Amino acid sequence: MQEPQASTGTEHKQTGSGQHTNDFTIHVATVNGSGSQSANNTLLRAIFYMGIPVSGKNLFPSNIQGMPTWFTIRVNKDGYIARSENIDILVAVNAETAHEDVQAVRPGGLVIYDEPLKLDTLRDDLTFYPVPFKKLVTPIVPVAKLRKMVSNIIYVGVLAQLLGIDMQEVEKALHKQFKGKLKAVELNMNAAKVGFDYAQENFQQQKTFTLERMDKTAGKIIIDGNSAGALGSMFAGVSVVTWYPITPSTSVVEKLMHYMQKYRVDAKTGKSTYAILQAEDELAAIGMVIGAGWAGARAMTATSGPGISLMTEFIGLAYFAEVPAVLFDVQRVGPSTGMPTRTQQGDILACATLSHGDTRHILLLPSSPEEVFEMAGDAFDLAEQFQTPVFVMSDLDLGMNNWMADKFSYPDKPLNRGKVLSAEELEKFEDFGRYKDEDGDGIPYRTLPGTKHPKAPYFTRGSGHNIYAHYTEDPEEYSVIMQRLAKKLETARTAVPAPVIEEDENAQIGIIAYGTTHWAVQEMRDRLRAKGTPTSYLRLRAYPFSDEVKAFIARHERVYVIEQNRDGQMLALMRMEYPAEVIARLRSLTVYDGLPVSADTLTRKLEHMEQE
Amino acid sequence: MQEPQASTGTEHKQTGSGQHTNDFTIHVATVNGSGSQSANNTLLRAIFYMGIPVSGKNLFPSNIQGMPTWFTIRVNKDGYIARSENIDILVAVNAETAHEDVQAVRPGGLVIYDEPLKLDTLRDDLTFYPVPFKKLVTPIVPVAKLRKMVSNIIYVGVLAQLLGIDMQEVEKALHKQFKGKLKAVELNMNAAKVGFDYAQENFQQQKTFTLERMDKTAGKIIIDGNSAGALGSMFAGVSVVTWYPITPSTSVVEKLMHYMQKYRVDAKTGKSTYAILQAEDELAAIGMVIGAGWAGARAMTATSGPGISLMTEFIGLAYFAEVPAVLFDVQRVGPSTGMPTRTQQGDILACATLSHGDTRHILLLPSSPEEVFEMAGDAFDLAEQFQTPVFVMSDLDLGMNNWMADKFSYPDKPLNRGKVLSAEELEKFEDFGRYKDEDGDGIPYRTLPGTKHPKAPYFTRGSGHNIYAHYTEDPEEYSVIMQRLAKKLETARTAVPAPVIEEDENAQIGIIAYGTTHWAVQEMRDRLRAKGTPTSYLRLRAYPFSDEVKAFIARHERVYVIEQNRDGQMLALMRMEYPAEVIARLRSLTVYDGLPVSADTLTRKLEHMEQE
Amino acid sequence: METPKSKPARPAKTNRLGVELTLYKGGKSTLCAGCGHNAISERIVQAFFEMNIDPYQVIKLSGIGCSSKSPAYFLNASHGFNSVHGRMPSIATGALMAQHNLIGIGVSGDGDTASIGIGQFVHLMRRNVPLIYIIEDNGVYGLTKGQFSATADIGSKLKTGIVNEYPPIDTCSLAIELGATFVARSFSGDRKQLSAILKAAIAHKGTAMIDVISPCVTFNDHEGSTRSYSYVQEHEEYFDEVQFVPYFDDITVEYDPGTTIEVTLHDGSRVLLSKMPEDYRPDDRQKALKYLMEGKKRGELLTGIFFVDTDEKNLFDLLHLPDESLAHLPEDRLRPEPAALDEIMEELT
Amino acid sequence: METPKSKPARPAKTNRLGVELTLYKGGKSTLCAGCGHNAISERIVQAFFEMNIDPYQVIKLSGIGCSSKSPAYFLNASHGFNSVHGRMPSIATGALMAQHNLIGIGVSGDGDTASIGIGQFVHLMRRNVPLIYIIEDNGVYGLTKGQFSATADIGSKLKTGIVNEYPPIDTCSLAIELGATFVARSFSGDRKQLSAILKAAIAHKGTAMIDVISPCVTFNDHEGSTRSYSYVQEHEEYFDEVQFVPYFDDITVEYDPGTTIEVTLHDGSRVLLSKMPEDYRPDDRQKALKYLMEGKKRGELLTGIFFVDTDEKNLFDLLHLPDESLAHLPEDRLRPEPAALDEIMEELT
Ligand SMILES: Cc1ncc(C[n+]2csc(CCOP(=O)(O)OP(=O)(O)O)c2C)c(N)n1
Ligand SMILES: Cc1ncc(C[n+]2csc(CCOP(=O)(O)OP(=O)(O)O)c2C)c(N)n1
Ligand code: SF4
Ligand code: SF4
Ligand SMILES: [Mg+2]
Ligand SMILES: [Mg+2]
Repeated sequence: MQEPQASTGTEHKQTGSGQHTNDFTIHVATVNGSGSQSANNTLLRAIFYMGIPVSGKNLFPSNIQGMPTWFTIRVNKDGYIARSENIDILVAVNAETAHEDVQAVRPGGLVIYDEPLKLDTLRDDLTFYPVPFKKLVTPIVPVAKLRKMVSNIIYVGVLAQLLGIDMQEVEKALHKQFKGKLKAVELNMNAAKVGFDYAQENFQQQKTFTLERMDKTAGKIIIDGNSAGALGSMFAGVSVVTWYPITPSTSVVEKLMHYMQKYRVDAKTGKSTYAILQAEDELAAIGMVIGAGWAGARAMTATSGPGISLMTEFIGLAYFAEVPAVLFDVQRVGPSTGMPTRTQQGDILACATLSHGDTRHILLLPSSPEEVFEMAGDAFDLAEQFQTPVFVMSDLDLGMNNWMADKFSYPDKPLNRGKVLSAEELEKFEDFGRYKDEDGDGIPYRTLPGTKHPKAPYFTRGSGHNIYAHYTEDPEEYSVIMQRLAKKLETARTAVPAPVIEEDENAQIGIIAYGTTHWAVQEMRDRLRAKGTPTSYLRLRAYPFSDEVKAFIARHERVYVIEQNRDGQMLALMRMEYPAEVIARLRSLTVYDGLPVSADTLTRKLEHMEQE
Repeated sequence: MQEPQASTGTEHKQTGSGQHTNDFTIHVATVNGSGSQSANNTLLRAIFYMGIPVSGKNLFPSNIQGMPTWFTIRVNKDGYIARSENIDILVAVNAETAHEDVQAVRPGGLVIYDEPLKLDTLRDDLTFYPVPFKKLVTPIVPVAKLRKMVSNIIYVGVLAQLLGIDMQEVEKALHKQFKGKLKAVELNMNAAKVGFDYAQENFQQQKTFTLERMDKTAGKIIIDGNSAGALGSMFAGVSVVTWYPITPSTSVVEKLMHYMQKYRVDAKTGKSTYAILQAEDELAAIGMVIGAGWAGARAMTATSGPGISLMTEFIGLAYFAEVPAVLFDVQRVGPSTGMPTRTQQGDILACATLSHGDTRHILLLPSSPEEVFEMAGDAFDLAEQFQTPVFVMSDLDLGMNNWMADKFSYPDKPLNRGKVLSAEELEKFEDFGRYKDEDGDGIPYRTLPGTKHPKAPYFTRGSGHNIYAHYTEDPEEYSVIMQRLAKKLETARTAVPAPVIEEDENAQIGIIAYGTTHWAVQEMRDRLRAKGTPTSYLRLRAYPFSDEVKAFIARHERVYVIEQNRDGQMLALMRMEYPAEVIARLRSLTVYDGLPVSADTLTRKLEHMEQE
Repeated sequence: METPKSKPARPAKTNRLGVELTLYKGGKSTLCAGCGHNAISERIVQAFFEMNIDPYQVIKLSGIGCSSKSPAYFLNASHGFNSVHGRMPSIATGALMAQHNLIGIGVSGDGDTASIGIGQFVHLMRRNVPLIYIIEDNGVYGLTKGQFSATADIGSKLKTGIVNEYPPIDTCSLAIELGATFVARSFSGDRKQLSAILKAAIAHKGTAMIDVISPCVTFNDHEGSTRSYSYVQEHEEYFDEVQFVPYFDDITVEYDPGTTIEVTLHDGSRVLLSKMPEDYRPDDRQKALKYLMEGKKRGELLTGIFFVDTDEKNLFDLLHLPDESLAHLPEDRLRPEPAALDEIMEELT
Repeated sequence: METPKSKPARPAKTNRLGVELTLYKGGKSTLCAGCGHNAISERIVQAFFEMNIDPYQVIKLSGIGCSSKSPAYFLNASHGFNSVHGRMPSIATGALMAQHNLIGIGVSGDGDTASIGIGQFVHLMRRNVPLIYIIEDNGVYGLTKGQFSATADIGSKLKTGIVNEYPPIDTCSLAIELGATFVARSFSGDRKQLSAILKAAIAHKGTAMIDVISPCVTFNDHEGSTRSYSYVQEHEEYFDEVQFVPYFDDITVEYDPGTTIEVTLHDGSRVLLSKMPEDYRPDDRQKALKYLMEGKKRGELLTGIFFVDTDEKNLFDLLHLPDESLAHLPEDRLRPEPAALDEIMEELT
């Protein structure tokens, strides 16, 4: 048996290299439901306030309380925010996983741990900092029940001392975290100080991992994608929201409820300019959205994979009857229930082709909170413009993690409500037909219920209908509608958000990615460039694809389509439509284990494929 | 005003050419719910009894009574049974459509019509035969209520006389039609005779369209695809059937009920060896199938497009939890409710990829009643062998129309119940895991509930699980399962029914088709060959594709994938997986207006595409 | 002939709104001759016409089935939505959330409601969405050719000889149990009662659930069926007698307050109920359930209004909807000001 | 110490079957400490152990939710199926059709049953599928962090301050109304009553619907909630007192036939009900509904067995299933002889 280590920061054989200023990761291993979430957010925000780019990813179980949870904070002076596979600093307070957690730290790393766990004997290439959390928290928190919660803040203080976080920023972060509730701030600040002081008194200062102020976060915000979607929808004028809770989409609507209550209730009358209703299931939720969209409201729902599957029949109806609808699909790991608290891009193919018969839908593919915000607006515009369902394909990583983002810009265009005819406008049509292609773009004109004009009323249906919305079983009349629907989607190619292209003149390799994969791709490209392999990059932002996508592929010898699913679903959509010579250039690179994708993995895989 | 025409068979200017022996079409235009169905089937069968190849297609509305219905009988000595676009002989008894119907007859054709309709002035290039149905039926049917029903049989008699159908065969056909109910047979035979006699007395014999006995139907049967599916399932040992009625699949289960009652009830105990339950909807129907499949029964459901959409979530569960299930999708026109009484191959893509997340399913693609029968057997074997849902992709044309077929062969293999372990067998496994790839084929072993062995029980789930069926959120454990599932589908390529290939040495053109499209393709190929354009042909019988498919494509300069949907869904599945050089050869030829496809249309389209 | 003083002469076939009857009519029915559903459509035409409802202010909704086709056969001047099987309640709820000033009438079948649609039905009843919800109840699936639905009685027989052995769902009991605020049953063949109930439903601003027994002449009108015309005629019993007095009819109706109950509906119209059991009150759920169960035990098919409660808040009250419909709100009320976004961004820094 | 004559000595912790208690236990629970669901799992373990049911002959089923995870925490030696949200009834029905000799126990949540799953619930109740159906009822969606479910009472408050305004679904009333043959309510905290009810449910060969109030300590155990431990403890009233006498216990129980009703269950076990209202009979649906409604009006949370009917045929009787399970029939009973095919082909020529 070894002697209990004196609390001096037991430094073992260092194998990691040199100094890491503003470039490392902190991995906090706790149990869920224990309040560690506020400690971690405080930590994240304090670093953010120091002007240093930072990102946080929460790896939590599909359960409410008592199971292992990990939170990883990546500090990166260059602004890389993808998941990093390195663990430089570990905070180990969960006995159940502590031994494994220690094994995962990279040589030379630091381990702050709960003293009774006695982890310091596990490896000799790490520096260990035992902290007697219980002992420290008891005197400052008289109420036993609160101790567990507050005790987590102690490691924030310890880290502040060890890494050089300004305690004033910690305090500012606590204010934000507890929304100005002074008592809570005080209590927690006390705990942080206790941690700080304890570290100062007992640990040697380390120099390997340090933080230094920068100015890279000025004007930025910290936000999760679901909140961004809620805000985007509110500023897009959503007025009917129906939903059924499902991880990881729940907070889209919960945040929306929060904001709408504040900004969309008439101060004078107390009346809302919206309706939010929790439906009995996803079939009802999408049914209500379709009913509301048909009747002229901007309507949306938010869900995840199983909900998408349940909405299948109704989405076919909306496609064929041409009813606007906005769906947020915050993707989690499938198939079936899958891993509800892990991330994936696994619903792409399902959503693009959802329902039996020939159907095809518009997908928007945000990569960042800014883009979720914007694309929420685009989604409502496109849904009404094209009178069809539009899917905003977010994912758990984007939706539920905290992201550094630019402040959102107020929309610069008025709402586009599409081709809706008033009674007066109807007058101008000699031979009005609800499903007629007046403008040659495949998009018909519609009327809303309540329009007082003999030409206005029509009987919407999912059964065969002709251009006048009359029931038909006529082969020709049916085909006319189907061809127009196909044409409508062709028109959509030019209206959806264009891809973002970063072309490198010297690149032979092209890369296509979308959504949250973007961040690891960016980092990988920098690494590859540094190694002498420049790449061009097209970030998809929508389906159907605009012409630029094909052109981009055609310009490159080989193009990697990188995505987070097993079957290369986006690639499949490309393969469906592109000529063989374009397809010949495409290669599939997939990562789908449920963790946010990292540049390490992508780089390794791509280099491997290059050698094949 | 013209004189009322004497009932002599008013012959007008003949523009059609020459004589048509055993090669023409009869088009009967009536209203549905009027009993014309028995008359038409009798007609069909009487011709069949004369040894002449014949096929019938019913074009009926999505309604119960009183709407226009057409039944087309194609007589073809060469055995072509695809829909023909020609109408040679029209029986016009529906006032509502009569004028239009007459316009559709080809020059030189015959029109038997209800005298009061006075159609004979409409065109002068047809021969008209007015028949006073009402006058004729009244004396022979005393009960007024029955008259409408029986009156249709009169035109059978008229046609028998005009075309040369042996009245003994009509009688035989009536016996079959009325299952030996002598009263009904007599009543109807009387009516037929009245028609026959009336024609003999009043019409000149025509020579253009005549029937002569052949011997091409010996040993054949007449059956619809849904009955064949029911029989195939019964002889495949199905024991749990749950369903929700939907056109055009309803008769699969209704026929099954009929046959099972007869052949699957223990004569001694009165107990059934099956359970058939009408569920409250399609979600429940497929849920019960999955429950039963999991517990070890051979279980199935039958549905159509909207039902498939509703089953989406559960199919994802069955895929991921690896539960056998057999689904008959009798496809109708989509999207949404679409045209419930029209045919299409529009659910291919939906079924192959049904549900969110990465999923992929086995499809079987029957072209004929014989094949529905066989593939029902294959479906149950494959479902249990691969522990996954298997879709039998029939369609309305195959399922609900009457087809001439070879007698079905009794299955020559025992039931393949797949890898199910008994308590004794479990003993042999050192480290048993429900989801482990023991054999390297991607197919795990399963145990049934009730197996008395400590290794047997497992908790099936649609959430993340490892090879031991334990809950997991571990990236690696999850990936192992997903990769094995992909491998399992790879294995399936070699186990599903192989394509049928007819290679022509001189052909540059390859054709790929499946399902009911086959019959028009055969006819088109003969026509093209006759015109000097030989073609090779691969008829797909299953998805995932076996290697022969790729090889076939590679052997031909250009390959037309012919299918009955707008988006080229089967082609899309090929494009998803084939290398560019293979895809380069593929062209999409689609017909999707809801009518069974004809050789005329296919030939025209293909020739057009050849010229492009 | 003399014209009464107060009423100005109107051209025939228009109502007080001056709207012609033809605007209330629908297309030619494609249902079977004699189908109960057609009779119901006629009553709907009549009720909306006589209640002077602007047809442009109505939306008609349905699921899938013969019954669900019928909105094509009434109210041609109204927007309509023929949705998917069993899910009309959600479409109706959504459409009315978007335009809560419109009058919604939904038509469903017994299969559409009680089999595939029972989930949405249950939750519709709980929410008190202002909607007239009609079940055209024939005990079978007409459109798929005559299988049992979940309202078929135990012992009822199909033409094929199959006998139902599962307990029927009594949609009225269920609606009452679940909190619906207007629950009635009628018979497609009973013009007078059905008209009165429909008008009362139009006047009620909450979910008005009306189960209308509507025989299917093609598949369920035979001996042995408990939904045939003859069976229904033999077994129908009035639970109460329903008289409707529209708000615009300034007449005084004489009645005995001892035996007749007057309920004032949301638009000021009144419904007079008489001849019901003595201790019965129209807003007593428990009693209503009791009488329904007892009637069933006696083999009676009770019709009439079983339950009305005009005090409950409806969904749109609970949602605090504004006077205008959400669909018609202008951009400046839908999109908050830039200041709001600034404030939120500030919070997030 | 003396051993009683008739009972041979057994090693501790095995039951009459000789099966060890550990085979009835499950994995370590991952639910919150104090969650009502855990207490229910314990009672299930105990009931199956004490009823001497071979755990290999049991299947356990569930939907999705915290509650639906609990089959992982009992009966490790039984096959189990954790299906999808709200659709366990269909999985259970299918599985039991395939193997009707097994004992099925399904666990659901109030969201899983009354919100998304109400359609399948309704139809399960109608079919009398032999299945123990347990709702672990906490009035909220635990797993998605505390939104209201459809069993939440009007006026009950979430932590966020949101108050429920929609009428709750009373799953017991609904089950009785729909034809279920065994309907009870209990409380996760009431070991004795819950044990007795569970054992009776095991003995009943039809749908046994048990709504177990099971507080969610994390999201619905606060002041203002009507599903908190304290609220339930304050408001629980026994509708009747339930005593269970297993068929294998050869004991005579003394009781007053005037105030106690004995119901003999399918396996020969008996349940003794006492202290219920005087005019009440356990197979009187109408009375049961009446008392449930009255109790609710009084603000009481009634628990106990409300309804038992052992005479109704169950689904498998109606389907004429054979003695062996369908899943185990050999090929020669599943596939008719060649002669059958010949006969059919002949008919079709
Ligand atoms: C999802 C789905 N399943 C099945 C069907 C087929 N279907 C059409 S109508 C109907 C039943 C109609 O019965 P009911 O609602 O009682 O109406 P009725 O025809 O008797 O008036 C069914 C099962 C469908 N259209 N959609
Ligand atoms: C189709 C689908 N929709 C939504 C969800 C998300 N979800 C999981 S559990 C749950 C509610 C569970 O509530 P309840 O049944 O009351 O169980 P509890 O957790 O309260 O025990 C929901 C909505 C899901 N898994 N599947
Ligand atoms: S089948 Fe029955 S329900 Fe349908 S239209 Fe005919 S009579 Fe009416
Ligand atoms: S969240 Fe509630 S229901 Fe879920 S485990 Fe915790 S206490 Fe139980
Ligand atoms: Mg019906
Ligand atoms: Mg719950």
